[in-house]
Amino acid sequence: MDRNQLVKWLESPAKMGHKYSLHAVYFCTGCGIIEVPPSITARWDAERFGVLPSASPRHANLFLITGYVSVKTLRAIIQTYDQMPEPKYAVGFGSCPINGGMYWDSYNTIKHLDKYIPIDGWIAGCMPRPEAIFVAVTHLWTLIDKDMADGYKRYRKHYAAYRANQEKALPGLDWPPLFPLEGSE
Amino acid sequence: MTKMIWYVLSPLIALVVGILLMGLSRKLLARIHWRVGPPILQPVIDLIRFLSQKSASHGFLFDSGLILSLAGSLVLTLFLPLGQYTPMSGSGGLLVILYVMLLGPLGIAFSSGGAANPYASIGISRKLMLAMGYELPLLLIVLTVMTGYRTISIVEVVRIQQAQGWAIATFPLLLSALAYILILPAILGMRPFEVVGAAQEISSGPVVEFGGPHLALSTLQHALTTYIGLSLFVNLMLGGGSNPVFFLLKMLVVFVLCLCVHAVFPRFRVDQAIRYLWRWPALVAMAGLVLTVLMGG
Amino acid sequence: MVNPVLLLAVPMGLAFTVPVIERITGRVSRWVPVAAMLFNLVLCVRLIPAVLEGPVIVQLGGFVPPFGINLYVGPLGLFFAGLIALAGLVISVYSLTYIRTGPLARYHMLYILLLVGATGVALTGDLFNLFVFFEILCISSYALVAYNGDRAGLESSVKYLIQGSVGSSMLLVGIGMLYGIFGTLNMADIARSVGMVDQGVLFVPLIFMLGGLGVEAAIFPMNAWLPDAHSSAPSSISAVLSGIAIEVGLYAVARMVFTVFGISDLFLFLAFLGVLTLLIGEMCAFAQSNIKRMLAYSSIGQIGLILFALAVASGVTVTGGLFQFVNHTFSKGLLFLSAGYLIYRSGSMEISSLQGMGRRMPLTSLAFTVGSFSLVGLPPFAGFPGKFLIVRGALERGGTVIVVLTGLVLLCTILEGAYFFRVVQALYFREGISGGSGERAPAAAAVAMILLMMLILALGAYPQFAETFLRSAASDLMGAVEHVGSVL
Amino acid sequence: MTGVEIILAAAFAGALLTWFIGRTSSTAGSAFAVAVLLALTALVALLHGRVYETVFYRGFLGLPMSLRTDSLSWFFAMATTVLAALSGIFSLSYMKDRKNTGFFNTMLLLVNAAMLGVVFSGDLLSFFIFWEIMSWSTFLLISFNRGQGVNAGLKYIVMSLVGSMAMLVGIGWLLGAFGTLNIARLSELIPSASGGHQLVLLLLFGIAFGIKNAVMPLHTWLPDAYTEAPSPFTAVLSGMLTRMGIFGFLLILYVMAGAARVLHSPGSTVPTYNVVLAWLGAVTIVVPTFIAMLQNDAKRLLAWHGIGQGGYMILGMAFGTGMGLAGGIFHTLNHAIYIVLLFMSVGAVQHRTGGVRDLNSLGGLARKMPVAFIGALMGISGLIGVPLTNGFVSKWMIYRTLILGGAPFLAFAALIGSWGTILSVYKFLHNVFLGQLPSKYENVRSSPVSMKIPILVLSFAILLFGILPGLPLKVIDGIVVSFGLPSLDVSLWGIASEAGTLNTVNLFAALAVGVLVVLAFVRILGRSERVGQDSNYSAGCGVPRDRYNYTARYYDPLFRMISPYLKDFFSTLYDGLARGIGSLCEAVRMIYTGYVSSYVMYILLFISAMIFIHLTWNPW
Repeated sequence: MDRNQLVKWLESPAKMGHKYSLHAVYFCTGCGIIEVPPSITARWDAERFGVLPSASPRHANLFLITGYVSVKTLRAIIQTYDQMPEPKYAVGFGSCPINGGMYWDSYNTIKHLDKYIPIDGWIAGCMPRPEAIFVAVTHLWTLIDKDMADGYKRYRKHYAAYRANQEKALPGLDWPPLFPLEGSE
Repeated sequence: MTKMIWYVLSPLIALVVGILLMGLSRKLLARIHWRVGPPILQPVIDLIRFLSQKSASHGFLFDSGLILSLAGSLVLTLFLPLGQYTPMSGSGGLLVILYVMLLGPLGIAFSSGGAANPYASIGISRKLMLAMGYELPLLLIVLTVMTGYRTISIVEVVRIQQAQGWAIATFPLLLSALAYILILPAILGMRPFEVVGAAQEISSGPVVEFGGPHLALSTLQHALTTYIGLSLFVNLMLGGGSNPVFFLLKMLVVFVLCLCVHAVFPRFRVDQAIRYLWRWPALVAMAGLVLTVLMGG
Repeated sequence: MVNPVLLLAVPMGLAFTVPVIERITGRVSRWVPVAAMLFNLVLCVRLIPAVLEGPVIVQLGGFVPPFGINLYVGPLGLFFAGLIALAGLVISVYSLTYIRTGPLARYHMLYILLLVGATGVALTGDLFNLFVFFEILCISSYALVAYNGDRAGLESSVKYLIQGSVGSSMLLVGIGMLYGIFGTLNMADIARSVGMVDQGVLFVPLIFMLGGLGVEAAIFPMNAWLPDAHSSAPSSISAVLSGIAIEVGLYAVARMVFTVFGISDLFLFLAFLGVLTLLIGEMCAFAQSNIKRMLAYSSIGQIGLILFALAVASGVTVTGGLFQFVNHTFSKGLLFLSAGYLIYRSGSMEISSLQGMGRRMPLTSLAFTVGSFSLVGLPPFAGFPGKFLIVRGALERGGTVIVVLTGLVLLCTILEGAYFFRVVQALYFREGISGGSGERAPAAAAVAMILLMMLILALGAYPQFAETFLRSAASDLMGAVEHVGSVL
Repeated sequence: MTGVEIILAAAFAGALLTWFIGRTSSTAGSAFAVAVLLALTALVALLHGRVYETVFYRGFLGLPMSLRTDSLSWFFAMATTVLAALSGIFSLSYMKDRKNTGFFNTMLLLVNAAMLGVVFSGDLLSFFIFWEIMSWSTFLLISFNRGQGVNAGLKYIVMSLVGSMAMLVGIGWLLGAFGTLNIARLSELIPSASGGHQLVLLLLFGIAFGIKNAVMPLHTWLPDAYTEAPSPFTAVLSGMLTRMGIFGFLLILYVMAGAARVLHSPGSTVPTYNVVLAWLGAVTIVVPTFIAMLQNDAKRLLAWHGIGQGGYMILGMAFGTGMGLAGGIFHTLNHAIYIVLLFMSVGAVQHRTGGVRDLNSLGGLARKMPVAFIGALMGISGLIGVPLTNGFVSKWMIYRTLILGGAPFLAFAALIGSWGTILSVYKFLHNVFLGQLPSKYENVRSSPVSMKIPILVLSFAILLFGILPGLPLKVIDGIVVSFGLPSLDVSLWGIASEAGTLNTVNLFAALAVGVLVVLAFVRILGRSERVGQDSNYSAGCGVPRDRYNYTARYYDPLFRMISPYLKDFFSTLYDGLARGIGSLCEAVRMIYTGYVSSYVMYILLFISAMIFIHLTWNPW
């Protein structure tokens, strides 16, 4: 562990903690999840980066949406994201979450995931290989260093807008708003 | 004066050792799995992250249960001889230890009951059933030790062992030691007895609703539980230690042995676990007790 | 000093005036039994001091015993006379309103005659005289059992008649044999010379008399008439029958065995017989769903208990037995009286139909509860001292057989408890038709029941009073020699 | 008129008056009842430290009936009256909108008076009389709730009649043997009696007290009775009334048979008796505790624990060393406190949820009824024996006695019993108060004040006696000394003795400090937002209302393993016995055929048979 690392640790331990212990919720709806098991097992061993699969969103601070998002799974995505403790980072994995990918003209897939929850980074490709996950993680580190991984702040700030989008996509949204709506625009 | 110091020192040592053991276990596990694995200090990093996060609280019971359990485990470390130092030697001995050992699980149970999450409830019910499973032989073992050495004070037990040789080396107690080794993974919550925090079925059971500081507390509590389980074994069976260093070394050895089992075994269902625990370890422990009674007279 | 003969003469005279009074005015006639029994009661109380000094012997017609008939008014006899008078008084008060229909004059006449017969049996010192009074008692009770005039009453009355007359003839045969042996019928005379005769010869008349009296005393197996008779008679009569009639029968048996024959070899057998009667009575009562039959069977059980107590024949147990006489008279009387009105209101004798009566007839239900608690022998009711004395005496007397029998007796108590508490629960704790109030028992019945409850509680709380008198009664019963000495 | 007589007179008169006042207005009656109970508590408290005996009635068959008071009687009387008073306060609102409140209050007072009579009676006759009054008034109260309560009451009264009859035989026999029933005299006479006599005596009385205290083969009345009785009375019943059995055992063993002296002397049968008793106690601990785990009715679950905890008292009491005895007696008090508390909490829940006791249909009530929850929490902590609650101290004493007394197997039974307790009581707490709150209990109101007061008082008592066990142990030490055993050196915070001391205060201090440390730590670092029960991890799907709770078959795997071995064998046995007797009676009834011919035949047969016997064997 070199010196400036040590300095960083001393000046902002919390940030370093968020960097180096990314416990991830993998959202296993799409084909993308195929890439996750190799990445967390002996071949690529994500744990050396401190990335660990976690069972409950309450433990996690990294949300990896692997694969396309249908209207039905959107609600689950939103709820899971809401339940993660802040600060939290959401990463879309593969081209489907970005723009629908090969389902671009399907009536039942969400084309712009970031209209509903804030996304801190995208991993392009269909499929991206496990190394891409690590690239994303290292990028996320730099973003966290520069305080640019601020999706959760944006979510708080513009919650009213996000909530509106969510309600538009999912008529009859049956859970109370996470934050007071009037405070945010 | 030194006694006063140890009132503070032994809980701290317990915490540090527990956390280091956790880190070690992750590293060692990774090596056994032919991986690089995280740095040894990974649990510390995790803890820092948890503590710096916001968490969702399910109400008073949810918080207080955790606090109670951690406090109970901290207090318990005061009763366990660390080398030759035992801050609270004169307060009820092994029986109190057996009972204070309850506070940890009970506290967790209360707080995850307050979480109102069925996964947590299932985890707790498994935890209690498993405890029922290993307490039966454990109680037999502890009773054997107390009967064999004619005392209920663990300090006495350690002293006698220092004088007359370890319990594991003397005959009737050997059986109890054997039984203890058989149930030790269950006490430490390691595989093949990892039913409680089964991440895959019940999304890590009792701690499912803990996030941020709550998760940190429960992690610390888990670390302490590991420390306590090992230290009880070392004190009862391996003659404690003439000084803390030896004591911790013995602990380390035992822990590594358990890790090897942990690394290669799959998991029992809870009823299989109870069946196992109530069969062989219990029988061996019972035999130990009977022999002790017969020979000790 | 008043003459004890009046105990018999006055009521009997009154009994025969009842029809006359009925002719003149119908409304007074029902007060006659009350008056008669009141008179008897006062007389008994007046007699107590004299009797406690020594038994009063009355020679009828001035003939000296053994040639003449004599009344023997010892503590025991007086005790029975008083008991009969008291119970008779209470029950007659009850029947003032309870008996409304039917030939009232005959009812009251027969009622008095029944009691007179009982009193006579208790007081007489002459065997044939005893037989006569027995007949008075029996015949009047045959008639009274059928008083309701319904089918069941007639049938059971006939059954009672048949068995009773068989019993009486047996008794007569026994008396005849005795006369053949001794040439006298005076109890004291026989008792004096009983020692000179071979026991073997005496046995057969004894058995005949035992069988004869056993019918009236409802000793197993001669008691088959009792359940029918008691359950189909009007409740007041049932109360008299099981409160007085069978007890008098048992008294006669005791007289025979203790005083006249003085055969102590038979006691163990009698104890067996008593426990057998107790067992069978309680078991049958346990199996009953008809409340009056249940009470009747429990009377059999009580008779068995008392027979056991007398047959153990230690001072304490006999005292306990006599105490149990009192308790049984009062408790069973109370039970029958209250059951009478419970049945009258619910219109059925089934226990199940009495559910929820505790709410509709509080006083009557309370009376039933007190009676049953007392009969089971729970403190602080009258049943407890008697049972306690019996158990204590039996255990003091010792002997494996007696101890075992005592154990059986207590087992029977448990059975008794089981079925009585069942009824109490039915009264209070089972949901039934909760009719409004205003259908409570009439004043006369209430007075009678309250009086009996008072007596039961008083006896239970302060048994000393009764016990002192009963101890002398017991010694009177057991002391054949004194009897002989005092008469002749 | 001495203090004891005044107390008893007041108790019985109070019961009577309550009846009459209750006739006029039920509320006034209840208020009066509570007043009487409180007054009795004060009177009994005044009796502290007095030791004397007084004859109060000579009118019973020439046997003087006397009352006596000493540390033992005072201890039990105090516990009885206090708990009865609290139950009375509790019943104020519990019984308010019910029928026959007057009857209930009267019987409650009567039971209380009878219990006082039992503990104060100075001779066995009055002991028996009060005992019987206690039994039948209890019977009336158990049946009070109608329905199943009727059968429960019948079961209770029949079993307790069995016990009473056994006791009656014992008493009559004592009277025959020694000519007196005065306890003080008997305590001089009985030890001189032969071993066989002592054994018979102890057995006879043991049956009575064993039934009352629900020792294992004689326990079957208890679950139904506790379950069906109205909750305020269940509190009394479970708290002190059942423990009159323990009092009786103490009386017969230590006061009369002088077990403390003869226990370790050869030639006496008392030791063997005690060993058997201790093993019965061990069985009584283990089996009911595990049966309790399988119950789904809150009161029934607690009732089975009532049996199991009785085993601890028997165990400590029968083992007979000073500390074991003290532990047993102390456990009697502690058990009374927490079981009463638990039944009160259940009663409060029933009161608010409309009589629901089913553990599978409740849940999450901690938010709605915090006080009841605190009561239940403290109660189960005491029941388990969590350190710093009163149950811990007494259990510790018992364990220590057993282990150092060289009875590790008994100790094992006791310990495993405690661990079984944890499982079942956690299930109780979780299924009633934790987990998701069903929507039908959304608007359950908090328990009324008259329920809160006793619950809070008892919760406080649990902590107090857990942290400063010296307070009651001083009195208990007096009792133990009065039995002729050496005094334990009791300090305010526990017991200092060789080979293992107990010091609850520094334990408490340590735990408090620990809690404070952690609390500070959390307050500094932890910032948490309060979320409702709907915001729960449910794999992304919304939480389904009323269906997101894990209560039914809480320990299913264990259940499936052990339930085949945990049939209540004795209860089935007794029921079979009862049925057998019933059918036997039906058969016997057939003797009375209804045909007069056969009746006459009986008469003739009797006479002829007698004569035949006479002529053939001539036995007479």
